[in-house]
Amino acid sequence: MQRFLQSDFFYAFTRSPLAMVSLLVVVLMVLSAVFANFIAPTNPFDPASLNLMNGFTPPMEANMFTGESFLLGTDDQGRDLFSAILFGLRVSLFVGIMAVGLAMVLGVLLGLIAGYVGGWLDTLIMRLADIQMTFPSILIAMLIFGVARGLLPPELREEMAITVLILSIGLSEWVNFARTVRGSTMVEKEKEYVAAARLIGLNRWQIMLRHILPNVLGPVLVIATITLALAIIAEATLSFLGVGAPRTEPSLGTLIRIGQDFLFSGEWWILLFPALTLLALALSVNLFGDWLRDTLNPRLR
Amino acid sequence: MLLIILRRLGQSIFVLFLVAFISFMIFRYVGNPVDNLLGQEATTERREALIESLGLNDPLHVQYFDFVVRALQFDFGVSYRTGMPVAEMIVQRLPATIELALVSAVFAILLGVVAGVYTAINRRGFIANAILSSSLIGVSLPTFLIGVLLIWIFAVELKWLPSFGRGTAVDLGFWSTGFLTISGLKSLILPGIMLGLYQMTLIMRLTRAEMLEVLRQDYIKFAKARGLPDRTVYFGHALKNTLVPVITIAGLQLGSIVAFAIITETVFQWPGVGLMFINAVYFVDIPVMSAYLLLVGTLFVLINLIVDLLYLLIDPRLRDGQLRRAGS
Amino acid sequence: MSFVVAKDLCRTFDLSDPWIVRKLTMRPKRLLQAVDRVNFSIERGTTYALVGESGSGKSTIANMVVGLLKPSAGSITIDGQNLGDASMSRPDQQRLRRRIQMVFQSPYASLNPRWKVGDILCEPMRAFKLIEGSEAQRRRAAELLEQVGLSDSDASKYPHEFSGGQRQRISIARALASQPEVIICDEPTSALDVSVQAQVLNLLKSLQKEFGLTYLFITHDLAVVSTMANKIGVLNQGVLVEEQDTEGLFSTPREDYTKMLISSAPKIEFGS
Amino acid sequence: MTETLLELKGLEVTFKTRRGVLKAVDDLSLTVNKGEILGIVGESGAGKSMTGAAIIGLIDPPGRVSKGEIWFEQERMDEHPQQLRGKQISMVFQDPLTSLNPLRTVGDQLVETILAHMYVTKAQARQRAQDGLAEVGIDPDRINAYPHAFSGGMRQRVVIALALATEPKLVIADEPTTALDVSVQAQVLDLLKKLCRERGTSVILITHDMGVMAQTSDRIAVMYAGRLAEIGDTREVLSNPQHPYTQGLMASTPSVDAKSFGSELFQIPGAMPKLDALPPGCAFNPRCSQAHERCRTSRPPMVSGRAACWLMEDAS
Repeated sequence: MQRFLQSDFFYAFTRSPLAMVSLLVVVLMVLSAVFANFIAPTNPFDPASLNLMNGFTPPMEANMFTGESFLLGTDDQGRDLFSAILFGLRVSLFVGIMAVGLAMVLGVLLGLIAGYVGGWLDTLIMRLADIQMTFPSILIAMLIFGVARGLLPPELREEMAITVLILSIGLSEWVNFARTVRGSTMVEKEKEYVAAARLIGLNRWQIMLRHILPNVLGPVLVIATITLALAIIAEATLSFLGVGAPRTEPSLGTLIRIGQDFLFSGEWWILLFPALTLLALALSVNLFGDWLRDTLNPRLR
Repeated sequence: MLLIILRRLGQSIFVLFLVAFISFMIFRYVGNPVDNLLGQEATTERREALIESLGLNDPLHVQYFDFVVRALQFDFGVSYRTGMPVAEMIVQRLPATIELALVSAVFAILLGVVAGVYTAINRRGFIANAILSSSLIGVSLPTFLIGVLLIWIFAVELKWLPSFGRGTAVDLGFWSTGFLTISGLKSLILPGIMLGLYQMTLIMRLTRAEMLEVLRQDYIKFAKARGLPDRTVYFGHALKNTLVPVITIAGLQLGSIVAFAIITETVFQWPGVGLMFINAVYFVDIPVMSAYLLLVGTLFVLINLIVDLLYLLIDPRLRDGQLRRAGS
Repeated sequence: MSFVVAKDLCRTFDLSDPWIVRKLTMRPKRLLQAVDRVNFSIERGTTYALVGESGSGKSTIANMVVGLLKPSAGSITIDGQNLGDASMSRPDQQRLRRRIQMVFQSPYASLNPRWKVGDILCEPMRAFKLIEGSEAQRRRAAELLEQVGLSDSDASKYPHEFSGGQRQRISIARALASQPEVIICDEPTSALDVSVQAQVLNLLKSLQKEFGLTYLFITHDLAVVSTMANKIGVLNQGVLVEEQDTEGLFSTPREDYTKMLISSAPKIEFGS
Repeated sequence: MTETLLELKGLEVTFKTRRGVLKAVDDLSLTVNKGEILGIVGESGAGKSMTGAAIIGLIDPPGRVSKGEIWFEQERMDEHPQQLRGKQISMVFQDPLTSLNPLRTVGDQLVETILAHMYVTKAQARQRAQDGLAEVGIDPDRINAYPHAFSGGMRQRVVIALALATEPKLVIADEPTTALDVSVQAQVLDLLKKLCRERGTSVILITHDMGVMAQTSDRIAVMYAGRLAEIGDTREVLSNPQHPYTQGLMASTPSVDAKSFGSELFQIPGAMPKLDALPPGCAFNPRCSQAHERCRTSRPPMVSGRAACWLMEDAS
């Protein structure tokens, strides 16, 4: 810890207001998503707490029937938008983080194997990655989503939607991890400390996991951050298109989809607030990732 | 040289067969074609007859072969939802998607490369930094939000441009184009911007990064040391070397444009193949999904092939077979 | 019998295209003969130097002697044991491996940047089961650091906190940690500045005296060789063109290639 | 009578870093005469490459020339180095593999350089390019070849042809042979020397190799930790080095002969200090066996234009 506080990395962090602010926003959002139950004034998915009379209340104004007022207004069902956004944030972040985790574990492992073992395994993994690279990940995610829906019996489709969503985004984003890790593994593999480890008779897995893995994690961290932004956006996009999170468990994307229907009739807040939340989240993750990349890879500055 | 072209061609054909195989697997095993065509209440005899006529009892490789042959004849089966032949649906809708993609691709590449080079050369300039910062917002803004925003401002509030559809299209027999009417052109603007903006920021950031990387190379330093004017150094030496990797990624981005067209088409109710696909995913309309995959896959493989051949034209080291393309 | 014997050592690298491409273009295999029937032997406790320019095959030989590469043909025996003996059991292999260690060229790439120096030094002890118990291992690591002229407090630092010369010392300490009998030095000073190079060369010499080590010294620098080696082999494109003891080689070189190497080495003299 | 071509007066190059401002080159004054080869020798980090980059005006930020003057042919040039760059002063870099643009033919790069500085037609430029290649021993018919078609030594010849194409008065060669094999190194050095002698071109040869220096240069400047330690005629400096650092450097360089076997090499203890941890006084004092009180407190001046050392001052 002492070492970390004295490192150039931490120094660069304290010198970059942008990095600090973006990290702060991300941390705040994660916290409010985790503690949504305690922060949110109402539980937006408890039908008992909904009052249709409260529908379409503008933000900070009293409803003309019930006299209740809501910080960010309500939607067509009279649901408090602030609470809905908190719970939506939770779904978005959960899906994003799980998907990135899946992609990372898969990509790092395959990349290590491809880079270190080489041979036909490398060819197989990298051809697969090349082919998948040709297809934009959002399309792959949609395909996996569609196929999974086709394979699941209709009654399970709603229930499994979130799992399917995580799988489809995770499986569509592993390639970047694998390619980067393979690249750095091939560089590290040629370095002499690996030869030294071979000289004392360590086996492949010991060399890969103990010696090479710690040295390729830097870029992985950067990619994970940038991929998190991508995954959050992908989830929102899928949900916006109606092929992601179900209405029973709405994410930010679902809320935007709902809000879009009311844009033309003047209820702008139903769209605007979820959209702003999504933008703030994606932007701060991206900003932080961008700063991370520049700091860990000073050549590009 | 010929060898490399042959090798690339071989790879492309292999990938095509693989894509066809995945489409086939989806077509054959996801959902139940018999249930979908006949409904669940059909008699056993009718089922048997259909299974026989569809060739579902044949060995797998025979079925796959049939599938490929039929695909080559542009026969993708019948949509579960509309009952129309899928090929017919595609032919109807493809021109709309291609015109949209074309407009945004030109927009994205031209502006992206110019802005990328500008921000790389004037690294510390105020305008360059402003462009760079706003590009990060561009990358973080989901494309559908850009679309919704554009509709709100230009269609709902200002009422300058239409909010959906492609206006009046002129039917040329084999192709229906929106390029020939005012309303068609006006309808293209918003979706074109929405689809191109994200790609533009990506291409811009990539061009900038590559250009900076090239500018750090020894041969650029040496060119400066020889007293060549900045213009020659930047445009004579750096730009060409920058464009080599940019072409690859930009080529792949063209592929993304087709994929992201799905989102644009949904937001603007644009009558293209993307809208058709998203409906298919929603209603689990397997033949349409499988055909779309095949179509897009072929397109991507073609784009990749062209990009690689362009690479050969530009880089003399590759022409002499000295270096392989990094990472492939 | 000499301590290290290389007999008819050969190594080819296959640079050909994949099989299918070769058949299509009807081109033959492209093979690179990196090392071609090289013979040499090293007496216990002496230094043998292999000298050559880039592409001479000297590093390939070094990698074969430590067992990182397999010879295409020929054999290497250490103290009578054949290195390529396929019938050897794994514990026997480990025992043989312990006796041959290596000091590498790059002071930057040869130490894992994420590991503390102490851990780097303890790893061979653990892998070869030389010393049990972390306390004993730590004491041994401190001892090794002092032997190469560093202090025991350096064990808790990371490699990037050291200069190039100090890192080469750590690299030497790591080789010593497995208590080897043969050390292959692959251009150990070519990345160092002259004043530091002398320090490292002197250290290697004094360690040789102290532990009776046998060195195989790989270098492109004739000047370094002249101070280090008892016997010198000159390599040119994979072939051992000349072998003599050090004095003979410099006073009466027999081959034209050796003469050319000696005459083109820059010297500090003022005839011009 | 020798005529001065280039003069550095109190040159200082600084880098701003987190740990303060580092002086990569510190108060460096020296002259280069017309037609002579001046060698700058020193270990990595001594500031020798930075000196070369400062003269041609190509220091990468955050580094900059913060003090001092550079005079070329009696005119001050450090405020507008780009006016002389390429025409009067050119440069040869260390790695021939990376100093040529891989996507353009060597002829193209030659012609472009000639056209940028000389009033000639394209055809004349091309003729000159071919002549230039012939001079460095490359078949002029290979003018349309790409750099990757040449070996390392050949590429460095192309680089030399490029550097000499505009008939500059000064060539700065930064470790021009470090990346090459010994046998090729000798050829390339001889070529550079021969061509510059023929044209009366001055050369600043930057290297870490005392042997290369001894065989090529007329005068030698020894740098240590950004400062000039010793300067003088090659023969004098090498046969009778004044600064203890030069003495140590000479003694620790192994020589190519049989006599040296078995003997211990002379070694200078320690390593060159990092620029952010320079000792007070003489930068060399912690490694110097003859250092005394004064060396540890105040920085020695250049004594009789030869060496910056208190011992010399004391002796005189």
